[in-house]
Amino acid sequence: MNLILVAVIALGAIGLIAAVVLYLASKKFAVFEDPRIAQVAEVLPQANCGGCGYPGCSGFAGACVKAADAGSLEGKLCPVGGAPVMEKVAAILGLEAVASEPKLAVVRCNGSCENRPRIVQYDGAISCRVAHATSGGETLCSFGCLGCGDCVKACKFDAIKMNPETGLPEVDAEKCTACGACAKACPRGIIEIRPKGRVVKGEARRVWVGCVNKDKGAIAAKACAVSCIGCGKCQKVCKKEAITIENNLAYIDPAKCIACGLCFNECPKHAIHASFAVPVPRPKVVKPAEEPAAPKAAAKPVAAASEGVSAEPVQKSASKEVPAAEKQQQQ
Amino acid sequence: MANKLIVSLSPHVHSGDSVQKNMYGVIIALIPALLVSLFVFGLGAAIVTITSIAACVLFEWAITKYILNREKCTITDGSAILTGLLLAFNLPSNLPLWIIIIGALVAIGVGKMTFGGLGCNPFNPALVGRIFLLISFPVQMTTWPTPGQLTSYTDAETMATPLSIMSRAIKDGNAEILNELPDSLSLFLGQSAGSLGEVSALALLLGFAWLLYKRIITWHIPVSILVTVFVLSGLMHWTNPAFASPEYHLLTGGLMLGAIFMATDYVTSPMSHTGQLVYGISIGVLTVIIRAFGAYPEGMSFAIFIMNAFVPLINNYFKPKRFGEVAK
Amino acid sequence: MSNFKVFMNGLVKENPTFVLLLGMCPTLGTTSSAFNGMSMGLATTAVLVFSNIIISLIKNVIPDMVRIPSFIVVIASLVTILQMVLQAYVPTVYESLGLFIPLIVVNCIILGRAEAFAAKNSAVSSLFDGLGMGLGFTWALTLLGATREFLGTGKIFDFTIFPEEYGMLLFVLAPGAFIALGYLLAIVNKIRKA
Amino acid sequence: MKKLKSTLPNMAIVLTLISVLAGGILAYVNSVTKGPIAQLKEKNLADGIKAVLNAQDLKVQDSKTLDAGDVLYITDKGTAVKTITNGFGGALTVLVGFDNDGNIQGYQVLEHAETPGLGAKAGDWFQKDAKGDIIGKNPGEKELTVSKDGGDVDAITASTITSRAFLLAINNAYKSFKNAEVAAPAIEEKTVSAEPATEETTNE
Amino acid sequence: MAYILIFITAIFVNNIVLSQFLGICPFLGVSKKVETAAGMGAAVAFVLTIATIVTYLIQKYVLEAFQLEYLQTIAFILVIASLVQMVEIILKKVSPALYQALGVFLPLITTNCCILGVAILVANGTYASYNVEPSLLTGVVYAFSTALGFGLAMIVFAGIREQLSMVNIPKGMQGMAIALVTAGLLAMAFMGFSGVDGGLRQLFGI
Amino acid sequence: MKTFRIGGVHPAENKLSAGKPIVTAELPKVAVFPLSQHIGAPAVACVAKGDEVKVGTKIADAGGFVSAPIFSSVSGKVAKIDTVIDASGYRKPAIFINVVGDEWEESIDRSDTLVKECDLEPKAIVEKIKNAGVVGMGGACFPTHVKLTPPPTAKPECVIVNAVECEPYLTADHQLMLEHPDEILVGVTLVMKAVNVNKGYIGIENNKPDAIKLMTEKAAQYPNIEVVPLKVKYPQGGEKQLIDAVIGRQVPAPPALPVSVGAILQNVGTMYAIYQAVQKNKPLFERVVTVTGKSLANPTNFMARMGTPMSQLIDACGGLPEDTGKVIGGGPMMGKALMNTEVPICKGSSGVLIMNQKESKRAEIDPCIRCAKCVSVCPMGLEPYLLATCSSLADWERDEKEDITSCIECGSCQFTCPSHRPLLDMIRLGKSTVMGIIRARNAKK
Ligand SMILES: Cc1cc2nc3c(=O)[nH]c(=O)nc-3n(C[C@H](O)[C@H](O)[C@H](O)COP(=O)(O)O)c2cc1C
Ligand SMILES: Cc1cc2nc3c(=O)[nH]c(=O)nc-3n(C[C@H](O)[C@H](O)[C@H](O)COP(=O)(O)O)c2cc1C
Ligand SMILES: Cc1cc2nc3c(=O)[nH]c(=O)nc-3n(C[C@H](O)[C@H](O)[C@H](O)COP(=O)(O)O)c2cc1C
Ligand SMILES: Cc1cc2nc3c(=O)[nH]c(=O)nc-3n(C[C@H](O)[C@H](O)[C@H](O)CO)c2cc1C
Ligand code: SF4
Ligand code: SF4
Ligand code: SF4
Ligand code: SF4
Ligand code: FES
Repeated sequence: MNLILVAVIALGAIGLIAAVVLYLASKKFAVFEDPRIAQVAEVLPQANCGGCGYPGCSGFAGACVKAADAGSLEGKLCPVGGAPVMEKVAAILGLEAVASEPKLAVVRCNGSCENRPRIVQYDGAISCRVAHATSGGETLCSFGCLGCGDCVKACKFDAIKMNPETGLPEVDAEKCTACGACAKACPRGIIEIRPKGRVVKGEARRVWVGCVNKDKGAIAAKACAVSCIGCGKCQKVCKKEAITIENNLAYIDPAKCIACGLCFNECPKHAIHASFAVPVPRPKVVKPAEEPAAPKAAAKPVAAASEGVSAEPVQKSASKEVPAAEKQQQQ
Repeated sequence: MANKLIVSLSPHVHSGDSVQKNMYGVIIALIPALLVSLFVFGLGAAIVTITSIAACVLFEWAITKYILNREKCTITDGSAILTGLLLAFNLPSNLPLWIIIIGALVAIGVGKMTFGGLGCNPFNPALVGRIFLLISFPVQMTTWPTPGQLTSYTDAETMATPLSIMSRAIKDGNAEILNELPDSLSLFLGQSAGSLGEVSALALLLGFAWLLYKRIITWHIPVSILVTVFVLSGLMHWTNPAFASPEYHLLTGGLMLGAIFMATDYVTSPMSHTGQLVYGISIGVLTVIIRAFGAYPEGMSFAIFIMNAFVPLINNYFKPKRFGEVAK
Repeated sequence: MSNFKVFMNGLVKENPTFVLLLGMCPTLGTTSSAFNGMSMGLATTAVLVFSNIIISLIKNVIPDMVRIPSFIVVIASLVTILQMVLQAYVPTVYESLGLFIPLIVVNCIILGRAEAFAAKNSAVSSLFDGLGMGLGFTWALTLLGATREFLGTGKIFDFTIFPEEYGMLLFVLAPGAFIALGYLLAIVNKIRKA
Repeated sequence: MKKLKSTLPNMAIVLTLISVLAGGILAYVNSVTKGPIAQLKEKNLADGIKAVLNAQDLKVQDSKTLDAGDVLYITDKGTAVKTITNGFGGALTVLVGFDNDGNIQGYQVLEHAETPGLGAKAGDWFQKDAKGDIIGKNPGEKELTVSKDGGDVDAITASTITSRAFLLAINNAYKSFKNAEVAAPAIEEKTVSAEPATEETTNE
Repeated sequence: MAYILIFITAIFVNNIVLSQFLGICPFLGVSKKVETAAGMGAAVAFVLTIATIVTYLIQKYVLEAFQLEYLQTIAFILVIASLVQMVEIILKKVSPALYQALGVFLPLITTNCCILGVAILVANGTYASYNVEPSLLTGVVYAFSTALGFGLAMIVFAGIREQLSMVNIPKGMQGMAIALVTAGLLAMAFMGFSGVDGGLRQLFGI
Repeated sequence: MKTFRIGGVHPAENKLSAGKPIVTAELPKVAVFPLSQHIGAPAVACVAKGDEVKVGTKIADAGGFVSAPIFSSVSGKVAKIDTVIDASGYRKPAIFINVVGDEWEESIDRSDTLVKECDLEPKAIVEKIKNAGVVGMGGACFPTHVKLTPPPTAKPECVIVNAVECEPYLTADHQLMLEHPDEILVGVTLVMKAVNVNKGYIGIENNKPDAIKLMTEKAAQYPNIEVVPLKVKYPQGGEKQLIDAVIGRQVPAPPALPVSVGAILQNVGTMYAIYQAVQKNKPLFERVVTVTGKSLANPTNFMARMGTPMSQLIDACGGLPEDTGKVIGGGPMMGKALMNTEVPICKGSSGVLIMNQKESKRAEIDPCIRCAKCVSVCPMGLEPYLLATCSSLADWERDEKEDITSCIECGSCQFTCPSHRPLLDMIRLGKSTVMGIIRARNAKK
């Protein structure tokens, strides 16, 4: 029994001392960290992608807490987790989440191998940024996609893939989180993060100009069969004044666009893309088109749109070109 | 225009050097040593070399194709052949086939392909194989056939290597034992027991000359190793005659082989000349320490292997001299 | 979550060794044979189960500031008891595990589970969590031990599969532990993904 | 029940209480297991001595610790010596039994840090009828050395260092045995058997 | 000389991480960058040395004095846990610069087995070679050298990992798998030192 | 033999057009003048569609201090101001002039007589150079008057003439020295006077013995000018390398300027242009261009008017061969492959190199084998393999730490790499990104 007593006393003493020391320590030197930061961080997806504009998820958590103290979570969005996560964050912080429209990345170039003849051959490091610094690209369009796939490499979610046939990237609407990494990676600013659009019959409807060429109409037209030539027809037909033309290039403001599809049918160069089957058949195509605007699946807007113009004269020699990204893996 | 113009940034010309040229250059440099070892160990040497090379190349091919699923096959670049050859050079000529094959699998599989193949491995693949075998099969890896048995393989008579004699002399503190050593001329020309590649210093030096001439390697690593070992073992011999004299240290064991062919492996050695000197000197010091005090009679493999681990740090702290830093 | 799910969670989805990569020292240090690995796993399981139960029972009487020290005391007591019991009744296990028995105290799994699970859940589900995690740890250690024993000596649980001369000694030594675990991890990852 | 607040008294009380409880429980378990633990050690040693002296029942008459650290267990069937040397990986502790003439009766490797598969073979290698058989030899007649060093004991394959260390241990044990024999008349009789004995028999 | 021997043995021959398997979690966890690895190494060296002294004293003057050896584990871990906190506090006050450098690592140290492991080894005297007498001083030398060995292994390993982060490791091996294989090869390299302690012992005549 | 101390390579020289006299190129039908022909702000057009111009009429004003005016090289009518694909591969604004006759501004002295004396003040000399639109002809096209206006704290000690022409194939500078040694030397004296130093060096590589001989003889007639023969090693023509080779001083890392070690460096062509501008009132509108290539029938050195399309010069050499792979503006080490042959000759066009398909194709890329060859040839003491890897991993911080901004883009590393890695491609990317980051940081401060 004696031994037990000693043990009890000794350990009790150690425990007591530890408790007192820790108490004093924690009181005197405690660094205050808002516990809410940890709570918020816990509900974040921890992808640490930086899509929110903060260094990693914990940085975002800190920013959210600060913003909540200031009264609102306006402008704070975790692109990966989206609205559900923001609701949770808001709940933790005792606020309403700011409803923010779901977005995704769209590729604003349709200069596929068919549409845009390759006039030279690029033979440098497989990197769009390098190719961009080297020349106007393999075609006469010095604004369009270079095809080396920097955007594909930048995507953490496997949402963007190179289509070997068109040589253009395609976004998988299911996977894309609208983090914007691809848009940042593209040296030519071809990728835009746009609202997914109004949902009609379970289909998100959006319309955009699939071209970024700012050259004068004639030059642009020479470079690419489906370039925007800044003719202004779409602008005229738009009832919502959603379309502006600047530097020979049309732009559809997603905030104003109602996805009616009028401009889509009007564009003589088929530079306008839509994520859905536009009801009115296309009025004038160079040759009578075998197919009306092909049914356009939301996931593959680019490929779908290119079908609509296959009647355009294209240089056959160029169509078999292997896109640069496929040529060789860099490492 | 018939052809499309090609666009790219400069430079538009190339020296014509290639990975293959370097690798096959080293293989050529190893031929004298291979001939000597065929001459000394006969059939055994041939079997070990062929098995090792074939197994290395085969494993590299199989792993690239079936495990990494890469399209491009890298076995033609010569590095697997070289690894196989150098692995063989580090083995005794009476090693059973299955051990050689395990060694090749470890060298290529663990040492190289696990890290992504050529250029990615932090450790010298041939040494990964050799040390794995040394630790795993110490019995087989430390019995050495007596030279001159041209037709025997695993049944060869064995004898002590000069290094084990030297090691025993140190452990017993008895300089007399050193009298058992062959004279340095026969060590130089190649008439002692040991692994395939280490029997003739002369053949290896010929290879060194070729490598320097072809500018495949620079002098920094080999010379700094050899000089360090010479100086250090000289000092030790001077303080205690039970340590063999420096020329023995230079001529025995894998020292030459290691210094010229294995420490210089591009992938696993430092990039700057100062870094290479630091690396070489450290290898020299470690070699002597392990030879003198360690349990393993041969310190060279371990010394290189240990320093391989330090290469990233050396690369971080010994940068090439930047232009302008020596400025006035 | 049902208790079964809690149990399976530790066994597979959040396996402490292959997924969480916790408690690496005993994982590497005691797996020179399948038997040793299993012993260590079971010893840890025992501590984990009891510590989880006790902590979930007393969680409410512990002020936050001394939460960790209290948990540690509980765990350390359990470990010490285990140590004494093993020494008295299964001395061979006690000897082969050596220093790693007292080190169970600092095994991150135990404190980690106490913090992450037991301190928030009922005693019953804590028991299942402890059991799941513990057995998850056990099978991983046994697998690693068996692999090393097999490659190193040609035996599994001392049952000879190929003659010992053909064993690769390296696998029973320190480097073999790292290498074997490295490749097992790669394989397990591959299987989990598939 | 609500969580207790982190106040000083709360913290101190809870932590002390837990510690006290833990201390109590541990002390109790200790008191329960102490007996079996000591018994086990005792039995191991006894079994060891019996094994190395190759005798089923014997009486330990005396045990003493020499300056070199060796421990002698003098029995009616001979003397068992526990000695330590430096092996390949660290200390190598050997218990070796001599009959009264100094012939080796048997040995046991008690503790070692040799490489599994190599040096670790020492436990069997030198036993009777094994390759490196030393049983029956008398280090007094000829010091035991490995054949590599000119002796007549075959070293463990690829483990000369362990073998040397082991033989050195045997030779040292023999020396201790001889020295003690000269100095020591048997004093007190103690019985070692399978029963638990008093505490101070072992001093590890 | 004995101290030198302990020093060299603890760093190279019986490296705590690579051959004793203690402190693996931080070794694998905090070794992505050389800088953090060095910070962790320094923090461990600091805490390990102090913890060894304190636990040694407790062992000798409390536990052994009252025959409470069986309370070793629990007493030590309590002491270490509070000690780490104390160190943190003191450091913050005394040397904010050092705190900045080491502070982040301190909480990680509590659950690092090499602290408790070394404390137990030193208290039990099972660390020194058989004819070097364990004492407080040798214990401290041992603890400090062990920590240096830990730091060395960490830094070298971090160097390699930094380099590996620049090459493309096959998909299946990425992450911890390649780190473990690399650690294995590093351990293999350090096996080259085996026996060096014996050789030195002979040289110093210990 | 003197040379620079760190790194360097020796590519095959291939000076096919060496010793071929300078041929005056025919006038083009339409001359095209891109508005950005130099480093710095683009020039601003000062003519409009329909304006009549003569040879030597200013058609664009300097767009700032670091900029230069542009002069018409032809007489005729401004056709349009539009865009043209220039050497950068992008469409840039340019002035198009339809050529009519060959009528020169009267102020230009068209005689061949050598004018040695000049009694202008240093400031006036610089002013004249500035107004003549002279920019560096060595490739970088840095406005010369800026170089000749060193910061007040700097102390120039010598003028070094870059007559190295270390690029393979190119012979323009070489031939210029053989044909106009006196003009060049007078140019040197003018620059020495402008920056107030009394030492001039002319660095010439050993593979041009005739030029060394001629220039040494001629230099004897001018005070304090010395010809320095140099060992052949690329990139000796690099500014920092040449200074190191000639006076043994190393210019510290950027942003330090050559003048920080007392040197003012100018290309021979620039010296010739300076002579023309100051002594002959002739603005910069023509230059020597080497058109060369192994597959070309007749490699030639031309004296060509700016704005001439390259295709015209190539036709004069026998036409573009069938299997042409690359048309390079400049030399093979530093030049840029062009998108088409219609690119006009500009102030910086020292050569046009035609390579066939086989020569043009880069070999397949292998993994870096860490052979350190790139490290040992880098004349700046950098670690190209590391810079390139960090660039491809977008680790710009590390790139900056490893001094990527010191890279002179000489291409020695990529030339040497046995794995054919696109080192310089990636380094350029890293360098420009890092420069951008640094600029943004400085702007913030
Ligand atoms: C075998 C050999 C040994 C040499 N030893 C030295 C030496 O110890 N010190 C030295 O400065 N140069 C030595 N050299 C001269 C080198 O060729 C040359 O100076 C050196 O490589 C320049 O390299 P660096 O750029 O690293 O300075 C040696 C050359 C050879 C072939
Ligand atoms: C991994 C490894 C462990 C070893 N362990 C031991 C050992 O425990 N005991 C020993 O005597 N030798 C051991 N050795 C062998 C020695 O390093 C040395 O080769 C041997 O003692 C001398 O060779 P020999 O016995 O064939 O003469 C080991 C070797 C290796 C590779
Ligand atoms: C790698 C490299 C090589 C160069 N080679 C030459 C050359 O051969 N000849 C030359 O005149 N300028 C060469 N230059 C340009 C010079 O560095 C420098 O810009 C020029 O000589 C300055 O004179 P400038 O302003 O009159 O052109 C080279 C530059 C670099 C970066
Ligand atoms: C000079 C030189 C030395 C080499 N030495 C070795 C060597 O010791 N071991 C080896 O496996 N490969 C060697 N190689 C081949 C190659 O570099 C090696 O397989 C790579 O480490 C594989 O990534 C060498 C190559 C060269 C050019
Ligand atoms: S496609 Fe672009 S925006 Fe969408 S997830 Fe990938 S990187 Fe982010
Ligand atoms: S869209 Fe993608 S592939 Fe096209 S240029 Fe931009 S980054 Fe490159
Ligand atoms: S291009 Fe840059 S990095 Fe490459 S060798 Fe030249 S200076 Fe060095
Ligand atoms: S020259 Fe090429 S292969 Fe060699 S180190 Fe440089 S990048 Fe790597
Ligand atoms: S188990 Fe040892 S440090 Fe984590």
